[in-house]
Amino acid sequence: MYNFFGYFISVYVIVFGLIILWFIIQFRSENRFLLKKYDNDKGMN
Amino acid sequence: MLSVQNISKAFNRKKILKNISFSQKEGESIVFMGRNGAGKSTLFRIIARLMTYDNGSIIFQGKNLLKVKPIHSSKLFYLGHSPGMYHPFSAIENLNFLLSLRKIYKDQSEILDVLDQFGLMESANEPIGVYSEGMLQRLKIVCAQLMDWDMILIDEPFSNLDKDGLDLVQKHISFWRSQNKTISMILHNKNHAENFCDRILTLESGIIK
Amino acid sequence: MFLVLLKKELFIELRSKELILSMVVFGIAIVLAFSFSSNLSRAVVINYASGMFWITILFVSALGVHRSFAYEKEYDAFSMLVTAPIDRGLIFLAKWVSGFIYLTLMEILIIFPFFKFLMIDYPSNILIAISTTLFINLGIMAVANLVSGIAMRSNLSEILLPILFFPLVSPIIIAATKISTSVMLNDSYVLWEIWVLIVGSIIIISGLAGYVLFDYLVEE
Amino acid sequence: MTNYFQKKNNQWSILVIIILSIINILNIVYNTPMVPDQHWAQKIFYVHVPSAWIGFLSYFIVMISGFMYLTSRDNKWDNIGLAASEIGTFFMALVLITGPIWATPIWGQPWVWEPRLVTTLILFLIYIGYFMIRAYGGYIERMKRNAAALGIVAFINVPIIFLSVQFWSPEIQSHPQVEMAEQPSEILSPFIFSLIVFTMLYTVMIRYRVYVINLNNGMNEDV
Repeated sequence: MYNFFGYFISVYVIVFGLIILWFIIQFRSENRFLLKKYDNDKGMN
Repeated sequence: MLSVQNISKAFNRKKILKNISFSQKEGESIVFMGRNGAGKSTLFRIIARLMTYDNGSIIFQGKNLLKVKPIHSSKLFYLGHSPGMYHPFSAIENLNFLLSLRKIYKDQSEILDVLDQFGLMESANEPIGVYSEGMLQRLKIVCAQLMDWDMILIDEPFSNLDKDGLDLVQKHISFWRSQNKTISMILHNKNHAENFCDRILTLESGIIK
Repeated sequence: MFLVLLKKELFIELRSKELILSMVVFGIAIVLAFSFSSNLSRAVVINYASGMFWITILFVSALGVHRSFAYEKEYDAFSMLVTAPIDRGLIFLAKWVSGFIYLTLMEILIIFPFFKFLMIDYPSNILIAISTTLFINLGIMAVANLVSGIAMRSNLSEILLPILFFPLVSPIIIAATKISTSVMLNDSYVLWEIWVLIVGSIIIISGLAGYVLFDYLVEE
Repeated sequence: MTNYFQKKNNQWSILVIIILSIINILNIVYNTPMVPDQHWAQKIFYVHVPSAWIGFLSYFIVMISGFMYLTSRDNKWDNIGLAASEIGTFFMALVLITGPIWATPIWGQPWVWEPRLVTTLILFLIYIGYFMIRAYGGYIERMKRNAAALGIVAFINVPIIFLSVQFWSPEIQSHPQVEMAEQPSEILSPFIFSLIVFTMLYTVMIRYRVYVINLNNGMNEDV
């Protein structure tokens, strides 16, 4: 009954894993920019 | 003749030209001065439609150059730093090609005697790859002399010219001015600029003073 | 006006003959490489012949189109061309047709060694073979000029051109190999008629795209 | 310049997407029929085809934004083009990874010259060139114009690439679900649902990416 289950699981893990990874990368790069911007603004005034 | 309204241009997000605006009447000649990197050549290349610009508008002879087909800027001629010709071609072939590009048909004798005036006669048939910088500069002025234009943009007309080359070019420029043609040039030394133009505009880090 | 530009393109080549020589030498080198590597039986070589031929043409056209744009960069000749009061699409058309002429010239010089080295006999009806090859040349050159228009002004154009050119030209290469094999085995037209339509649609689409986009690509 | 997810409606959208995706996965696992000889491998189809659909959709958006940028010179369009091309290439990579995994159980060998897969591969290669142009295209304003032009050229070639590859390999037994219409309804409805969920996910991703790009550009501008 459960043959090819391995393929099924691996595909779903890859697809949804990478999508979550993508969100994490965006979140971190967003924070990096906000941090840098905060230093700029702080340095400015 | 030409009115430029708040042109601005940025390279790699660094603003080179910040809202440049000026206008030029028929027959008036203007010299642009400013230190290197102030954006003078960029402004000329933008007016000549060689380079795009971020915003603003350029009205030449009543037509907005951005909106209209290139055919309408046929009376505007631009001479840049580099000769803008093909190195395998000889001087005559280059001139013939550029003349036929603008649908001007001059017979060979007229081209030859203008070349003769500039002392380029003996090397007229050699490919311009072997020309020296000074000869290329003279060739550019020959090209300007042969074309029919109402307005010309010259980028440093007097660069790397020898003594009599300088007199020749100055003679021609004053000849053009007497013919009531509008000229705008980029120059670096003051006294040259004085006796060649009605107005001097200095470009300082993207703004006209 | 288009003829003036075309005359310039052809004269510039007559003057320096750089383009044709480098294309022919490069083509012959590839054919030699094929002939050395293919000491197989003639039967195998027959159905690979069209693939080998079109690979040679592919590399040579990439080299050729890069050379023809290199002329414009010397002495910034392109600036005088761009500031002239002509429609910029014409520059693309002139480049396209002159590239097509050079590629055909190069093929004429390559055909003889190609068939001799690989010991293949000529296709029976020469006329169809020639007309299809010319038709495919037109398609390859359309894509080549469009891509070099995009990659020409960037400072890494030598590397960018092949990277952009080969994926975009892959449908033509599939069509070309199919047409050439069926011409060699002289199948009936209806069998490979679809491929001629595909190459035709590529020519129309790349030509139009080039003509329209060149206005934006050419400005500095 | 707050965080993208501090705004109220963005939080709602990401929550809705997470819930819908979970429902989607449960729906696929539980109430889709077990095709006799393919068993679980057939269920990869519910993820593989939507991501291919999103890849082509985002390349279409790249073409539209390229065209708009060339005509209106407005930076907003270029940001959308960049975001769409990145996400499109991300999903195309997903398709190229899951394709062979799916092909091994069904056809026995990983890479099969199936028209859709080959079109995806060619487009993926073109977009590698696209990102090369974005990296080495000279100064930023000109690079954006070249990239927009390439975006347009890439998408108008999609039908040609697909057609030429389609006729090239007719003898290969075609994609199992190529005739979308005749699929039994209990396969079709979860597929449509998964397609909708993926498209909504895509809109959230592209809005988020555009926000980050603006942040990045905004940050450079002040420098």
